[in-house]
Amino acid sequence: MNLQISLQQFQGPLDLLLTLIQKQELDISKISLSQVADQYLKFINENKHIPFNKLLDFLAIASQLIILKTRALLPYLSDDAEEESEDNLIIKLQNYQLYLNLAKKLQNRLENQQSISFSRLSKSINFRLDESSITLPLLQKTAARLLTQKVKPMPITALKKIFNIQEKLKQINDYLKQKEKFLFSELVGRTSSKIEIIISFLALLELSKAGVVFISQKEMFEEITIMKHGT
Amino acid sequence: MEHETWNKIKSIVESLLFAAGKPISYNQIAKILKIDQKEAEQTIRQMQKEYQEQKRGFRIVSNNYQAEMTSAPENAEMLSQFLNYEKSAISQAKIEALTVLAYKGPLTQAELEEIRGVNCSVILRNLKIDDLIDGIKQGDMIKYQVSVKFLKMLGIESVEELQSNVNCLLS
Amino acid sequence: MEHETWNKIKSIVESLLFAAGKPISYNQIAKILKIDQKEAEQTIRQMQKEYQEQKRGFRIVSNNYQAEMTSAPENAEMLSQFLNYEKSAISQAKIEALTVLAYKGPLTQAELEEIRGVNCSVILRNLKIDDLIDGIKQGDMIKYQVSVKFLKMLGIESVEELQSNVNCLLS
Repeated sequence: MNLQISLQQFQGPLDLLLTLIQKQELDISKISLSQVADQYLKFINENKHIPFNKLLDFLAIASQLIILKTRALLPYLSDDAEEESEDNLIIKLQNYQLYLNLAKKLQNRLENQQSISFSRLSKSINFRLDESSITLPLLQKTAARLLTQKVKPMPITALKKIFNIQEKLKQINDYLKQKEKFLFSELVGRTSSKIEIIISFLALLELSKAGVVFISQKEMFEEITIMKHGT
Repeated sequence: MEHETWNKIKSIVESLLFAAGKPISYNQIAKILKIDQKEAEQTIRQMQKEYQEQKRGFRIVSNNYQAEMTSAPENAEMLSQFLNYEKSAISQAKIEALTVLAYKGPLTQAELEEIRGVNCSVILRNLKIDDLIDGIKQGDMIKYQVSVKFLKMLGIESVEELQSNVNCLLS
Repeated sequence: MEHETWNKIKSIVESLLFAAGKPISYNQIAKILKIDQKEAEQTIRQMQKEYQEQKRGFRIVSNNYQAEMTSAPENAEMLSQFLNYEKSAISQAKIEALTVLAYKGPLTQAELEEIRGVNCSVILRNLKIDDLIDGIKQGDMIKYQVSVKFLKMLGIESVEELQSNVNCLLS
């Protein structure tokens, strides 16, 4: 499905999610969220130039969607905390939708209504500064107060390529060409990024669903073995 | 309060609001009249009611412990012509943030971000520069709420007028 | 005149006189309300009487077929207190704006607002009237800088002198 959308159209991740859900004429629910999760991730993938501060907001929701989708695929992976966070996301979206409707109403009112209260158009009051009150020490003190707040530099390095699910899928495919059987730990290698591990896992689930691989795990928390289907 | 005193206070507050031509804080009114802030607020509420009942040509818009005397919204059409008023458009993002603040405010930046799901530092700064919101210090925190200027654009006298309609809908 | 109509007319005249902030002619009022000048004058006379009787905080001063709304003279002393508050608030804001322009200037209005976090159109206008800043055209933009008069008040010769002074302080 071609989304034909760009970041500029959206106020943020909630706006994007709502739009995706509404496009499919769905209600806001866990099911609809897991249905649009792929499109959401694809959107982030395709918009390489999301400014860093916005990217963080989009990623925060993305990680929730990934977990939600994982659980939809594997319903027995149940966790109360996660379920609560899913419920929260749904409430957040419902509220957000309500605010959007209210915003539309306010916008209409501002544009069309005839009721405006006007201020008195008096000449603004002006006082000349007392010349003796302006001194160099006062200026320096004021400058120190106003001009020294430094802006913290943003850590732009970390989150650059984490989000490429397609890339992960390709990587696993390449892996499968060389080996018919390998361990999940081999796949994630030395990465310590939780999101990357989740993405790898999600990519695996996708491949499993598509019948490309077969996944097995002997016990909980044991190593996961991935096998090419048919071996 | 004695009737005589009340009339005197009302007259002074009226003069102050009239002369200011912009919002004045309850605190400032209280200081000038040597009454307490609560009394200043009550006086203003009372005057708001009176102006409405008497269908006067002016009203008082109040918010964030501030009040401004304005023209009556029902006369806007005549006044727009007289003042050559042109509506200025507000961007979608700004409207969205203003809506959340108007219905749910005052909110901290973090609370607003939780609802909107995006970082709001830039938009809050810009709304502040536009005079469309006020930042109110509460302890260490700053809470944001729509300004008197925004209410004037809607022709309403207080946020309560908006909030009473929809509060039950928002969880 | 019917009671209803009279109330409506009074409300609009009140709005007009309030919002105008300066004298308006009876003729202008008559035109806006589509009544004749005589009626406009009568309305204003009536309102003058009402304001006095009700001891309101404002009055209508009329002269040469013009009317202007003013604050009630008996509250002048209280108003002068308000103006004192205003004076210190304005001085504070002016010193802040001048400081930013002195050390960071020349700046556009938007750049100054970004640093101060508040709308600066009024203050820039007033500082220009005071001759404490200059506006320099750069392409489409106007950049503001402290004036020679301001430097003289500080007893220094150039902005560079000022800026070198404080650069070590800021970095």
